[in-house]
Amino acid sequence: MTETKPTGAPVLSVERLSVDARTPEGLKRVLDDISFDLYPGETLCIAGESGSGKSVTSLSIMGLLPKASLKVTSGKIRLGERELTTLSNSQMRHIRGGEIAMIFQEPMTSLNPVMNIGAQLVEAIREHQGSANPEATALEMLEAVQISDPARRLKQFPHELSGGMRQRVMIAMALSCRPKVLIADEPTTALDVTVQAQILELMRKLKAEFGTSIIMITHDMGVVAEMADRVVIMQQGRIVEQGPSVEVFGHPRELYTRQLLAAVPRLGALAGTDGPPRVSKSAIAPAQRGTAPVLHVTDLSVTYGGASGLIFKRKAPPATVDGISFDIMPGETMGLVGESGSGKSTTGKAVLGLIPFSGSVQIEGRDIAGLSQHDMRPFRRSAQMIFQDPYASLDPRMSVGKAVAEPLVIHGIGNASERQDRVAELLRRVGLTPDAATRYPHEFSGGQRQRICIARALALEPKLIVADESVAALDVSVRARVLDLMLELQETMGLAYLFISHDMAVIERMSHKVAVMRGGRIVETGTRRDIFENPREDYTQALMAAVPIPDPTVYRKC
Amino acid sequence: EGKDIVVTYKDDITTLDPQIGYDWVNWSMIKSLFSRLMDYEPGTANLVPSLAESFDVAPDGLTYTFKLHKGVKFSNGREIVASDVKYSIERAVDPKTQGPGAGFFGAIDGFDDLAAGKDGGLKGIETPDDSTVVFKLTRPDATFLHVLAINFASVVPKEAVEAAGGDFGKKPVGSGTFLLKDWTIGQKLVFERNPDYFVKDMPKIDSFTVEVGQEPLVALLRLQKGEVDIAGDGIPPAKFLEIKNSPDGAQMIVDGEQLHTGYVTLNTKVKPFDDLKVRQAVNHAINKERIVRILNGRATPAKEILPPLMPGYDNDYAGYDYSVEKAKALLAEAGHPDGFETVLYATNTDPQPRIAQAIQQDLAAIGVKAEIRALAQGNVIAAGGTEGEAPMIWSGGMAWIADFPDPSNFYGPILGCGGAVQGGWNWSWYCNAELDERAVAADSMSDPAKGAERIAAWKSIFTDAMKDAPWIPVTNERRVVAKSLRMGGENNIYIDPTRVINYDAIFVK
Amino acid sequence: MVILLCKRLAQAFLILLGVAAITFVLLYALPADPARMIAGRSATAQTVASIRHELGLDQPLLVQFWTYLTGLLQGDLGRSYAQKTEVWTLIAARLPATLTLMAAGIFVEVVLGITFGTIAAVRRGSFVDRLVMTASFVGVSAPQFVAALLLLYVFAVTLGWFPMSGYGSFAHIVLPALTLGILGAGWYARMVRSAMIEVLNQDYVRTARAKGLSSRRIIFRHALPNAILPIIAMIGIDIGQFMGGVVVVEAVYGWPGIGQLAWQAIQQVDIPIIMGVTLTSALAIVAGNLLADLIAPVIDPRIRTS
Amino acid sequence: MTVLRSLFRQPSALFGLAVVLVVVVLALAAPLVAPFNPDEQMFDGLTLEGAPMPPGGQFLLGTDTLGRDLLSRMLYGARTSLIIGLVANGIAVAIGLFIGIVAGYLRGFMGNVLMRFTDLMMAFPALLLAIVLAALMKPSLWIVAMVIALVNWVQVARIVYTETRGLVERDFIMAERSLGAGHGRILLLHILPHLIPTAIVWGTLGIATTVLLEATLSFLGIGVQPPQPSWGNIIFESQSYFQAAPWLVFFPGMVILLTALAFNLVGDALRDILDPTQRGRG
Ligand SMILES: Nc1ncnc2c1ncn2[C@@H]1O[C@H](COP(=O)(O)OP(=O)(O)OP(=O)(O)O)[C@@H](O)[C@H]1O
Ligand SMILES: Nc1ncnc2c1ncn2[C@@H]1O[C@H](COP(=O)(O)OP(=O)(O)OP(=O)(O)O)[C@@H](O)[C@H]1O
Ligand SMILES: [Mg+2]
Ligand SMILES: [Mg+2]
Repeated sequence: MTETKPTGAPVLSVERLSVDARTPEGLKRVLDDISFDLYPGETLCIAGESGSGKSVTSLSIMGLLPKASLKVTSGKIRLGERELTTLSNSQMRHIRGGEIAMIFQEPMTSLNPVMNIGAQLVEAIREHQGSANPEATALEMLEAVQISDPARRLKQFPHELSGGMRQRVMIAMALSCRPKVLIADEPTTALDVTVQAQILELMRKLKAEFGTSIIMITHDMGVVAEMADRVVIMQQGRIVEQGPSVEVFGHPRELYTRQLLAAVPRLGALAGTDGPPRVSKSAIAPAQRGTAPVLHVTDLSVTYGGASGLIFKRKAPPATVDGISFDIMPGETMGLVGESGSGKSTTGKAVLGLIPFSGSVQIEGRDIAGLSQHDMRPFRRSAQMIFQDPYASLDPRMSVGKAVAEPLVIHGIGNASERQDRVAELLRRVGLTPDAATRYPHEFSGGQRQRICIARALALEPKLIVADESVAALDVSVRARVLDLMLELQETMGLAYLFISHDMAVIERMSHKVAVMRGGRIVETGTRRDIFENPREDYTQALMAAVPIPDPTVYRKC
Repeated sequence: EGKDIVVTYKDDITTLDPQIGYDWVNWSMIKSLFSRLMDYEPGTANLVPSLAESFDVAPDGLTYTFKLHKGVKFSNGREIVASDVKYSIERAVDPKTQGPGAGFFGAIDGFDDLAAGKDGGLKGIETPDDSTVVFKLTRPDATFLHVLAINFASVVPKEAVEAAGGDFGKKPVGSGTFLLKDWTIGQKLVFERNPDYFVKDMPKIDSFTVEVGQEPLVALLRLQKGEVDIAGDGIPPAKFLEIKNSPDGAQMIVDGEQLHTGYVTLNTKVKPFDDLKVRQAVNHAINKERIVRILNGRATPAKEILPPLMPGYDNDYAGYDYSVEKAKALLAEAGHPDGFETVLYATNTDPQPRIAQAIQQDLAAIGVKAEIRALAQGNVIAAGGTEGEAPMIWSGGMAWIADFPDPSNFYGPILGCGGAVQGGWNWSWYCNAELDERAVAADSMSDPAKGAERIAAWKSIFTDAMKDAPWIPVTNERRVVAKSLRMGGENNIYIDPTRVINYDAIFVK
Repeated sequence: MVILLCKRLAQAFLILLGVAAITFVLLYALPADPARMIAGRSATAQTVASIRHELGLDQPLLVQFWTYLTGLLQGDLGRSYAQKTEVWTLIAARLPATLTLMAAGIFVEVVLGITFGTIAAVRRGSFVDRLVMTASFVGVSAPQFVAALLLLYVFAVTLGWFPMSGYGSFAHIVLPALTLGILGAGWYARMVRSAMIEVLNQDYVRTARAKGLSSRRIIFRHALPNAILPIIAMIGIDIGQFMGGVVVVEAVYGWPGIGQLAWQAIQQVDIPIIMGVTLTSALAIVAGNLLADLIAPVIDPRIRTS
Repeated sequence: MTVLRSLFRQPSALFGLAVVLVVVVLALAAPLVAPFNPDEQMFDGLTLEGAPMPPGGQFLLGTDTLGRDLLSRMLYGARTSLIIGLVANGIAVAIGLFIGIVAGYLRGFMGNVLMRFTDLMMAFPALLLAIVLAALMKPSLWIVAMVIALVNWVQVARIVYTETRGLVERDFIMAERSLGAGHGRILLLHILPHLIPTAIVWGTLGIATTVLLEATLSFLGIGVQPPQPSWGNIIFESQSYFQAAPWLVFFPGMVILLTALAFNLVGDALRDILDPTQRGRG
């Protein structure tokens, strides 16, 4: 405990800030009287459940609230001596980017796809510094964020970079004008653990180097523990608790904070057991699981863009998934883990015949290779998928009730009223109220959408579900609820899962077996115990080492 | 100075090849670019020798002998000789030229062979020496001197035609009053006076520029601003009253009669127009006065086939008067008391569809329901030439404007049996063998002394044809040209009966 | 890239061949007889037959088409029936004017469309937005002839700023281009508006704001380039409209374009010219589409790799 | 029902709906409301010099160059023009949607063939098709409607094609496939609804352009033949009179504009109402 108390005047202070949202039902308060200070050189983490107002807070500070729907009703935001809420747009312009910079929740979409990296960096530098040679400054900044081959990156476009690189560019851009304050809204959610660790490390280094104060928003308590000097916990638009991170983690005062911390899966927590923890009272005996594999994959390969032209043969690109084999037994969960881009989602789609593949895939003993959309239909009843992005996999123009009833209609199960009952039952099952059926996907929170997708996948009572990053985007409390639901369903219905995630803690909690993927191949496979207690491959070990631990004291020891 | 004028037209000039050009726009330009053995006094229909110094017609009317002026030169510097005349007329007849004028020379001996594509030229044209041309005809042709005055008989130099390699129409070489100085395709043509023209003091202007692709409305605006001297397409109906009633109107508008008849053909091979009574009935049904009004008074009601200016026009002929009662009575007699349904074709350029609608309304008054089909010109012509296809055609926009001022020109192809064939121009499909015989007889009266007798013969041919009512003559349209205030000269040189605008005679005040 | 280009060129060639074949058959189906039209009113059946033979029209359709095609492959479009001149000479003489007008017209369309579409998108729902959207309807509902004459009256006759008619200088092109541009800008404005509304909601625009950039720079440097792709496709479509349908504007302004040539040829059933113009405009359209496909990756780098 | 109610809540949509209704009712009731026979060339409908009569007096909107009552012609013309603007244009948008969607969805060989066919149609001169048809067929309103549909679908198809390709890449389509939905179901229920905004833009701007296009085609002889009125041919017949008799162009021009605009207002409102993601937004 070498922590120093914050000294001097705060760089940024938020005082009794309230924000209202305009909704069809009238004004709704989304930020209610919040106050906090940010001191020089400190990292302040804001944590809290989804929809608690974290992003709205940061947007208010930046003066970037969407005018049409959100409005600051009272309160002050002070940067040094200046009051920000009353500044005109053009005065605010000089603050934005220059004195307060921001990294957004979505690194993938926050860079302009049609401008090269160099131009986007130079633009920011020129705007605020008028430096004699902005190109040189841009290069220096890329070097500072330790991107490989920085000179080449200047000429590249965002889509040519991996997610981690893009996030580094965002950070370089935000820091290029040496802002007093950096706001980072969930900077690592979309990244896999190894990249996340690197980014966090980088931010820590840069904070020291540039003397920047950081506000970091995250739902990952591990990240909070690793980064924060002080923590602000939010719930439903209010601040429920704030204080130095060691205190908050060590002696949480509020019930909500304690729930948050309890919900965090900890790596190694299940050491010594074979399967996931039991969550339901009524369970099927293991004998009922059966002996024939529900999914049998041999030598599966997928190559994107391999279709050749009519006249000119193109050289086939390297395979994305390269000759992998595995089995899943009924009632069993296989965890598939690996870095971003290693081919996990591709594998998931291929085993359900959603993309062309070579090799053999058998569902309940029958081969699905080369079947047409029509011939695949019987298999759809026994194998379903929950997609990586629940929002994207729901038709935005279809009500949730219709979406959940969709598989029933397609397979001609029941009549209209029977289907309605079934949908209500399914929604109840995943913890939603039946009135959800008449609403549309965008009216739900991330966790609720995920549950809708699960309900839809369950409608046909399949034997196998491919769950692709089903919980990555959820905050810890919702995540825990969803995981429990999935375990319960497995126990009561004998479901088998192919569970895809880059989060080692989640894999540990859910799996019977684990396969580690890298570059399209399975580099290591075994029972959960084998993998977590005796990882053979360096890569597996590295994955596990990179998982942040939700205890501020643990990190500081090493 | 100040003697350069600007003329505008909507349509592009297709060609200036005298053996090919056959529309009213290039007609007058070709006239001025080339010379012919015969020509007309400006503004009139009086024939005079032109390239020919003198000529002589044999008493049997089968041999014509011409003496050429000496020393007349093509614009390429070569003197014109008799063989050029022979070459030019053979060129007009030769199917390889693909010209529309061959038919006019049908009386010359050897025509049939050449028209069928056989080599050897026209044996009926002889050139005993460089300044003498002798034509031998197979039958007397009273119009032969007119034929030698039409554009197709223009004299062209063989070497220039061959050098142009098919593009003679774009690079014309002649011996007329003007030379083509410059042609920017799709934009303008510049004509310059021919300094070596063999007649003194012709023409009266130094040059004229023809600008093409000009919307008539805009051309008129430009004329009012002084940018244009002659708006060749005349005054569109939409502007006519405004100009006419303006202070300068009287000086700007040249309005005069031309050799034109607008008519409706009644297809005598299509029911019920095969019945004379029906044809007479519809002749009584048309209110020509009202159509004249729709044309803002720029026409006169027509009584017969020939236009009033044409020799042979019968002033005493009353025609079919406008009488709904008579029309209805005739229809009833013909067994159509309640009228019938039919189709009226017309071209699709203003004001033709409007006139067709006026005719349609008049027909409706006697119970005849005519459906109008307003089509592009080519399609109407095709329908007219297809047997049994078009019951009625309003000729406006394609109407018969005489090639030369002789009544015979209004008969052969459009009313004679010869034209009543597939693809022909006799859209009434009217074939009266007796009239055909009389027409041949009249055209054989080539002795100038018998001129009056011949005209009388034609006069009766046309009034007799009207008894069979193959047409409804509707209007005789007057030509209207708009000219700027600085243009001088009599009206008749702007609406010359044989050339439309006589570029040789117009002048700047 | 080269492979793609070759493939597209081969396809373009096939499309042109298809256009040639269909047009040829259609013209053949026309009841009007070119030989008759050429031979004139006074011609005998004999003369007509000879001329038909001269033109090769007495041969079977397939033979005629084959003759035409072999000529075409040697760059020979044949000779006009009415004018007797090489079709290519006639088209070549008018091509520069047509292309100039097309470029200028599209330029005005695009500039107006982008400007007003952007303004409407940025001020979505405001009075300005409604005004722009209404104006776009005025543009598309206005009869060309009247619009062209109105502009001519105001700017050439009354104010005398531009010449009334002709071709050659910059001043000549202003009014025709403006007419076409104003009439066509409505489509662009609406397309730009909807594309911009979508783009302005994107995360990278928010990033640009967070950098403290001026609104002008945000709109022109960040939003527009992303919204412009559908506009490029639209220009490809427009080339077709311009090659085929500016007869009216050409006539009003005395512009020596291909439209007038085509119009006159249609009236005269001058088949070689109709064929020539059709193929030229088809070529322009195909080239336009190809160009649009080639420009797209320059603007959007994502398309380059896929 | 809720759709109607939402529609009534928007003033601009209400205005649009009212205009559409008025136009349709007037078109249907033309024989009852028209003061004159639209085809009758009245003797007192022209001045002595043969000029049309200006609005006012006996002829509320004036007369045309043949002395016919303009108001009566516009009322009857509404029938023709509505059929063209709605049916022909509607069919064009429908064909465009169909071909665009199928080509965009199928990709591969069939999609490529369809798209190249569209390119071919785009490169093919519509005017020529019209002229040949005019020469070969008996002209009628339905033929001109057919030609317009045949010509106008091409642009729609191109735009829809591009959009569909984007949509097919979206995850919910793959999700739908994973549920076992057939091609028809995906196309109709999950792709088509997303193209409604495009369809509305093209459908409503297209009303004005097709109504004018009808006049051009009639002029070439394939459409309605005189004296049957349509808004387009009223303008077309007398556009050169726009100075001498401006009412002949102004009134029909205004109804075309107003009708297209009205449909657009209704269309825009419908689009927002039908799109659940737009609920509650400004
Ligand atoms: N544009 C908007 N219009 C109306 N309500 C909004 C808008 N943006 C956010 N809200 C509401 O404000 C509340 C706070 O949202 P905010 O985005 O700050 O949540 P968050 O804490 O960042 O959650 P997450 O962890 O999911 O990012 C939510 O209830 C949300 O529904
Ligand atoms: N439709 C596609 N076309 C071409 N390449 C693709 C496509 N989808 C994925 N890829 C590429 O295939 C590789 C594997 O992608 P995949 O989505 O399977 O990764 P993942 O392991 O699921 O990663 P993440 O953890 O980011 O979800 C990546 O390099 C990706 O860029
Ligand atoms: Mg957030
Ligand atoms: Mg994935």
